[in-house]
Amino acid sequence: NWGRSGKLTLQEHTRYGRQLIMPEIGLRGQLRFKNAAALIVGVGGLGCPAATYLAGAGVGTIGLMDGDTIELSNLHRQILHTQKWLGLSKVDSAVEKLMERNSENHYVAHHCNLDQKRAVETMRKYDLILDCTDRPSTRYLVSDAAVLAGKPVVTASALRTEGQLMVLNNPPKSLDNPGGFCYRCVFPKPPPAESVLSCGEGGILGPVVGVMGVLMAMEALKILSPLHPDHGYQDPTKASCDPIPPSLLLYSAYSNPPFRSIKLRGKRKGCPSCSDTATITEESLKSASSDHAAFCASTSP
Amino acid sequence: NWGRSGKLTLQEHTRYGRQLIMPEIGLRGQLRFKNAAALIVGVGGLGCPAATYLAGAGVGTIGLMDGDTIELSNLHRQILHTQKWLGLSKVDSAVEKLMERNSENHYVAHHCNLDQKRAVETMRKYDLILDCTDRPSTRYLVSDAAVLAGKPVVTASALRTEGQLMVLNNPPKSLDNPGGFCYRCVFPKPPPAESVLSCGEGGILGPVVGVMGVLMAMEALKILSPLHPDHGYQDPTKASCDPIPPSLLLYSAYSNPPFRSIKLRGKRKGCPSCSDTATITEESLKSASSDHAAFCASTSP
Amino acid sequence: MDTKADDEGNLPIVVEFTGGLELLFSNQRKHQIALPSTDENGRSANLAFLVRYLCQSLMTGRRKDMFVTDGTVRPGILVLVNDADWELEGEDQYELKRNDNILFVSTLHGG
Amino acid sequence: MDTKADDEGNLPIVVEFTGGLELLFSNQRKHQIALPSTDENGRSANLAFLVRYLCQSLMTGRRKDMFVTDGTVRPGILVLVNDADWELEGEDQYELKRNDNILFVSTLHGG
Ligand SMILES: [Zn+2]
Ligand SMILES: [Zn+2]
Repeated sequence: NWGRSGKLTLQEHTRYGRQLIMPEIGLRGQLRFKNAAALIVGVGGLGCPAATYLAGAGVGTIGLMDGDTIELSNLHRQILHTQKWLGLSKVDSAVEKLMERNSENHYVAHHCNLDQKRAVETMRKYDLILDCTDRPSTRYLVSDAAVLAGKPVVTASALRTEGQLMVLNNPPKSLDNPGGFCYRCVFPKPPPAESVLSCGEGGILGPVVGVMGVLMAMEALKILSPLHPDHGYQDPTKASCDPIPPSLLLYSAYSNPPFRSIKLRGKRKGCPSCSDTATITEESLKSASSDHAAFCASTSP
Repeated sequence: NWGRSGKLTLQEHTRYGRQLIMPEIGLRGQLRFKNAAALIVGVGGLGCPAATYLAGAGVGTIGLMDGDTIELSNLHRQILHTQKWLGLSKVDSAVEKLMERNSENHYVAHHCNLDQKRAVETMRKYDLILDCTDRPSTRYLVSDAAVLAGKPVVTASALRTEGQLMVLNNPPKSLDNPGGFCYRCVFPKPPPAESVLSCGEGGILGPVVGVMGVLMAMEALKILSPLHPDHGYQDPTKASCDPIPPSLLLYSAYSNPPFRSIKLRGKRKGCPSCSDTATITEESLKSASSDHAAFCASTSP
Repeated sequence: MDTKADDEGNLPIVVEFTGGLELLFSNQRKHQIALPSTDENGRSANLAFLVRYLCQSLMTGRRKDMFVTDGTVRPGILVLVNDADWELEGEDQYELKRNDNILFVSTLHGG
Repeated sequence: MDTKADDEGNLPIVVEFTGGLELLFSNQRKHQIALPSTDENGRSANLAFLVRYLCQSLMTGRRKDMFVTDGTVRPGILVLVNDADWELEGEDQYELKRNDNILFVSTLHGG
């Protein structure tokens, strides 16, 4: 969508040299990054570090979507934003900082929150969605729209001392492929509104959400440049390279061990979003019909 | 050493609001951060994210030590450095960026690499050392000097798709306390030089070293503001709050599960650095006598 | 481990709460408990019984509705049996075994 | 799991390499192997024997010195038995059991 390139400049060879020499990436992987477009929904505590490392790696097109402005209480964890940008747009702040770091990439500013009317259409222009939002309604909307647009999603969240990360719709659902599980497969019903704490209410430690954001960037890079033995690269995890089981990564900063990988059930039969009997369509999403409306009606922060 | 403060300004209350409301931090923890001094040795792929999140959290004094200048191949992972700073000092670049983000903290520039003649003396001014260096000789020097200065160390490293993290000398060795294990307890003999790959040779993915750097910041915050049930805070991990066993955290970006916590033996009897029969002294470190010289002689990058 | 409880026919298990659920249980993440090995009707203790038992005997918070609604764990909570989704293990009919680790994870939404 | 090997009295174990050591072993991190249950002298297979066996039967790289020096794993490599340092388990005298997981970690130095 955004133009393709078949080679790297000398500058790029130098800049990405430390990745280029790795068998996991190589020239093939770097070109995939260069020609890839990732949409970061939410430029806060997760989106800032995720965008920083995707931009560093040379992901050629990075969309940044957020309707918020920067507050002083954001700065401890939203690492692209600085004091002189207080009160101004998070997206504009992020684009400026990312340009300073890597002007080789294109940055696309979306000065809004994810809107159910335009979500699918917007996602179609990207290869991958990073869900860096901060409310349950938007998480269902990101997942539903990404399934309809046929894009994988890296989703994470954090509160207080804990974080969670999943990869959804990977591979994406298509005519040939039933696709990976979606957010609704894991959480078919939304939590009662009164059980949901925001970062403002529960608090959040900067490095906790930071770790999750950087891990999102890593998962995104793995999806954008998957390991392919048939591309002349021998998979280092060959012995365990059966399809990765559906899993949820938990981080708990004060627990020992701090990380835990949880085995999920995966795709849910009759899932209204991703099954072959799905009831959520691009039309129903736009018109906010059915029970979907209950969680997606409010997508403003 | 750097001045102490017993309260927060209104600005600080707002800025750190999301941490202040957490029982793990609270006003007590925030004041500890404000009055703490952390030394970051190496302002590269680990030091940049570690410094970013420590500055965000309000660690009042942050020392930054590095003798290097910025190269284009650093930018994909060294997130404080930008294009216009190419060829200039990493420490100066970092101080400018951290000031933009949080001018409440003091930043102390050390335009040099860690020197065995001044290491102990320098570390005495700080409460905590973050070992963000990139060569074995310096890792032994950081650990040896920190044991002598009586400071805990958060040490991490990364190469290609993997990272490792440990907390050393925690609690610090003192007259009253034998202290935690040190780097030499885990690796009594240095690896043969030809077995050591640098990031330049082996390659490194940005988010891999980034995750390790952010995790270092988290461990640093835990050390600077430990959980204390007797300070009116009930430890959420009470049931498992026996002293945390000596451990090494492994991250492997392409493995499943990606994180593994390894149980280490801990303190080694007769360790030349941290045991009661230690042979490494401030004097021997300065004069580079004994076998120590072999790994610490070269501390320039 | 409570060996006395074992003699009485109780099951020693570990129950963990994360994602804020620990606030309902003495603000403590990890609990070693001795679960009666049979439920109110003399059947082997299963996860449904464990959830009832936790509400009656371990919960200290008042907001029971943050943990259960309509007789089972509320939407937005994952139940893991030895680190696997309980839906892989028979959901609330799963019969508990000695030393099982049961983890309740409330999904987080911050970012 | 190789059940045939079991019948022959071999021990099925998992051996993993990280930190660059995988480059010496077909660039593969995780290996399911069937280790002869006794060593050259008829004694139960221990870690010292495993290290010799790996050098002879599994290593594909030429730089044996990157893995062993002076008859044992080189300095800078941690050996973990079921995720615990082998020094907690008797070092190279530890006798292997079925389904043990042995992890060789080469320390990293980049940053
Ligand atoms: Zn689904
Ligand atoms: Zn020691």
